[in-house]
Amino acid sequence: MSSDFALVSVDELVARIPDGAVLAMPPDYSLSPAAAVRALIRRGAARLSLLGVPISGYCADLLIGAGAVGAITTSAVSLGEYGLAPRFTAAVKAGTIKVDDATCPCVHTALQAAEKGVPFMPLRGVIGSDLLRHRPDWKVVDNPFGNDDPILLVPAISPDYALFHAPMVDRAGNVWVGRRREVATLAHAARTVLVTAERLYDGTMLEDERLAPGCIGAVYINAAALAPKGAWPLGCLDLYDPDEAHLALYARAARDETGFRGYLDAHVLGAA
Amino acid sequence: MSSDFALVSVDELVARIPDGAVLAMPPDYSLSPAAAVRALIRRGAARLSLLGVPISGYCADLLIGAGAVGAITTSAVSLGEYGLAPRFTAAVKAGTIKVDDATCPCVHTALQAAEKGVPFMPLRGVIGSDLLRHRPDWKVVDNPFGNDDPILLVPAISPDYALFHAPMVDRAGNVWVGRRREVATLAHAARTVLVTAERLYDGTMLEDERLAPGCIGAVYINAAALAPKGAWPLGCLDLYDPDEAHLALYARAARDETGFRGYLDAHVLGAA
Amino acid sequence: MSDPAGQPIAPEERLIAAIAALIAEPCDHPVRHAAVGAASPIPAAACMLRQHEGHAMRLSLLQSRRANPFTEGGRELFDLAGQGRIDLFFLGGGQIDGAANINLVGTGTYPQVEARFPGSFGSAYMYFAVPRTILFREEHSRRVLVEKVDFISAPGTSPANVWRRGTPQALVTGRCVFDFVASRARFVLRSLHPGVSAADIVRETGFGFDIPADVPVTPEPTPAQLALLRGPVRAAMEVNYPDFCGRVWGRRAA
Amino acid sequence: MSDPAGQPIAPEERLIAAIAALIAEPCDHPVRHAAVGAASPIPAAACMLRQHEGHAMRLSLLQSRRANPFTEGGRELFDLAGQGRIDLFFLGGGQIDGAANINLVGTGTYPQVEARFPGSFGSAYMYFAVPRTILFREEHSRRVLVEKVDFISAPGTSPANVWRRGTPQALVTGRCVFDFVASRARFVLRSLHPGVSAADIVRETGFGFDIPADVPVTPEPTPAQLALLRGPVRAAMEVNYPDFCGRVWGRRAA
Repeated sequence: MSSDFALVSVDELVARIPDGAVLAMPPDYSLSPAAAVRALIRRGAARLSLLGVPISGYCADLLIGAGAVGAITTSAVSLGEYGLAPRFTAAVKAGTIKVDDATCPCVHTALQAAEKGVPFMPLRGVIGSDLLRHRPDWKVVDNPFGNDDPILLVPAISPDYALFHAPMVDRAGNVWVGRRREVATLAHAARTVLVTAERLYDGTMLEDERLAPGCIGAVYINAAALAPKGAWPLGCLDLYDPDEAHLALYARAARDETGFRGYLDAHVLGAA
Repeated sequence: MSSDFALVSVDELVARIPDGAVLAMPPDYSLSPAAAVRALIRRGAARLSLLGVPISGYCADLLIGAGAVGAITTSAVSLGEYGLAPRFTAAVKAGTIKVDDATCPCVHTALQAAEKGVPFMPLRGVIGSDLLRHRPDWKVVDNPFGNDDPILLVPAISPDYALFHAPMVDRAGNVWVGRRREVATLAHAARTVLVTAERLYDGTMLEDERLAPGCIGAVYINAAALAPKGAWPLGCLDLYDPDEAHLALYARAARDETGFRGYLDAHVLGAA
Repeated sequence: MSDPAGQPIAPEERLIAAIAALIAEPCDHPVRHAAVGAASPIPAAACMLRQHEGHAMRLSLLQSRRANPFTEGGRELFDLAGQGRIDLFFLGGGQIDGAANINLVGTGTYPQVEARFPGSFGSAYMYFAVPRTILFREEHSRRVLVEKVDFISAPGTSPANVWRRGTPQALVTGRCVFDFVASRARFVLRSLHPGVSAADIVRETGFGFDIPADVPVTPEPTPAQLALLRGPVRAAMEVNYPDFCGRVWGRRAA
Repeated sequence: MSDPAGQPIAPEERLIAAIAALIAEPCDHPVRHAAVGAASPIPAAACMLRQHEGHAMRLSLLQSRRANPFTEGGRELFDLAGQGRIDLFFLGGGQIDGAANINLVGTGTYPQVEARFPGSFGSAYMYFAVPRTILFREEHSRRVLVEKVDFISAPGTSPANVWRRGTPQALVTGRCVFDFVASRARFVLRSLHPGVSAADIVRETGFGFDIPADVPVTPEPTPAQLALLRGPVRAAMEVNYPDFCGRVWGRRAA
């Protein structure tokens, strides 16, 4: 059995993501790749187009604040209980990033369309939302199975890169993500899939009927890097909870540019 | 927390399926509900419309031979390595059942459309197949995102009943099906979901991050019955393999009506 | 557990009871399954209160850290709603207007917004797919309750030919409860929280609405409800909303 | 393991080698990932042989009982193909015609069929989504290889505006190998299995096809290939195809 899968370092992993790429990431509550994002910032990534699957949080705010982002397509950017995403909000005000506003099920649907290899997929709702006025890529057609029944068609999205954190990877490149199947759909839809993992599983996860249901098969995975606590300061399933004190610290520090720079120096650029 | 979920006997389970219902079942290699099918035959079910998800095998052939089936929508009916499905083949020749021929991804797509609550979903391929000439419910439209690019639209299917066998159910009604996610899609799409299970799991499976990814949540499950070896003579994941001798015996016996009646008497009507 | 009697009623407890009363209201769409977002402790508590009052109803807490009901990832909530398996949802808004349009994107002329909110989340879909939506926003001011939202994340009503399972049922704020009359796309004052006058509401509300001749005071939670809230509901809330529980009901003794 | 030398070449081994040669053939679509059905031991062995000959290629055995590569259920194979992640698939047919149309449904006038076959399975999709399809049917007779199939489960070619990633590459039977020329929708005799003449093929084939001036004999498996087949390939095949292994290579000593 052969495969292009490679186990690399976190820095090698993010070196595969070129400036200007479309980079899709899950939200703060779902296997967020914080360690890889710090490495991306350290390597000076620029002009990334982020895709929030389906929303964005700490990782996106960090990249935006670091000047790595030119555009973002997402259904929301928020630090959740820690409030607005301060660097996103500042960048929108300053006009330094382009925002394509979406709504969560449109993002899921667009990725499902890519997963299925179809050019579009229909979705109920959305008609009458101003989102539609600003998304010329979305179309409303008359339901061919209905009668005077307008319905939204969302075009497929195949992100250049998917980046997320997972509890386990095995040497064949199978990745265990548990019930967070949105990263599986993302992996199926993306052209290149890069993963950080808490630990290496010694064996082949697909041979275990109990582990297989939570896996993404190696056929979709291009490279992985081991990164213990790689979601920190965000949580990782039942392995560890979010670091609430740190996230609160970030939310405070990032309120202004100076505070954000201080945060970057202390927690991103200084860390290996 | 409340729920309509009920743990019942296999006979009570199948008593919920009225004559004439649209009944969807997975194929022989995926959690096939053989014990429930035997109970359906014992209760004298009639005029069922079967849906193969996406193909059909031993269970469908048994129901057809027993005279319980008026119509079948499926991508194939086969006993796999044991050859043609003999009672299906005979019924088609005799003109006693209506067959709506499909192709596997059309069935999956139609169930995904119902899962998503949309009236249709597109699918590549199929154009030029004679399947299309005999399925007036399928439509070919010009891809609104393309240019002179015909594409198939498949209407959603919400079967009246989904029936399958699972390794585990818990008291809340969560059902573990492992990597056989086609039965999850089926459960999401169906109006009523009935399950037989090898055993009762003592606890709440959704609280276990290792078990949750293989579960169908209780919100979709209407009733379950415990049925150890409930897939027999078919296999059930890694719990037991198909009973090859018995399936070969069935394939031989069912070649003619007399042999089939003898099989029914010995293995279905006689068994409790 | 200490005896809850004698403790003053917290404003949050009033809001919880008000929402519970809306859930209990007879309707073409009885609530068999409610979904509540991670940042919505008051709606979550209202649903739990109904359950403890004997309402046979399933509650799905989104992004619940423990026993999360979803096993298909982020799309499952939207798929469930699309299947018609969710009867009640809660939405808020940076702006809410008199036609129940909600704005979660920002003020000013999009995309050159003045204040940027997080974004529309799933609102543009859930508002259509779920038969009943209760709008909830504690801040009751002309800043939030505007005549016309600057950006429609999700419309309050739709033309007759547009697929839609339901409409907003009501709007609960820190000062009052409005019913929403979908046929007229207009709010009607339903009840005033204790100490609030109709004139206060007119002054603090940016949109026009109807005021019936006799507007009652929003009912206080009953002693039985308070006992449930401070007992089993609080216990169930601790897992996902520890901060809220501490703020409303005090920190637990270790 | 006993020394394989000296054992006669089995007909199945010839077919495996013939298919392996087709897989190895240079093409716009190199084979990085092949999918093989449960009932196709000969194509599966051909893929494994290529792997052991050093061809860097993934092989997904459908409905494999152990280490099944799919974790999204039955749709994943079709989704994978839709994504362009499968390069090679194998199809057969109750009938195959000269334009590479295949019939898996039945003979006669549908739906009043004379002989009913199992059904189309995924053929009507996979034939379009996968860049290379090798048709394989051991029975080479006018019953199977017909001028025009009675029912097109999946068409061999499509109009230029119909989305299609590829076309059939070849047809391997128990008597010969045909190449398929998609631009002319016609088969060309590529090689004759040992002992078979072009006249035999004309007599036993229901469709017209081109016969080049010089048709070679299908190459025999090399000694190196036989050693691989009877050693590591057989060992890998035992899990999913024990009956086939026993028939072709003899039952294993216990």
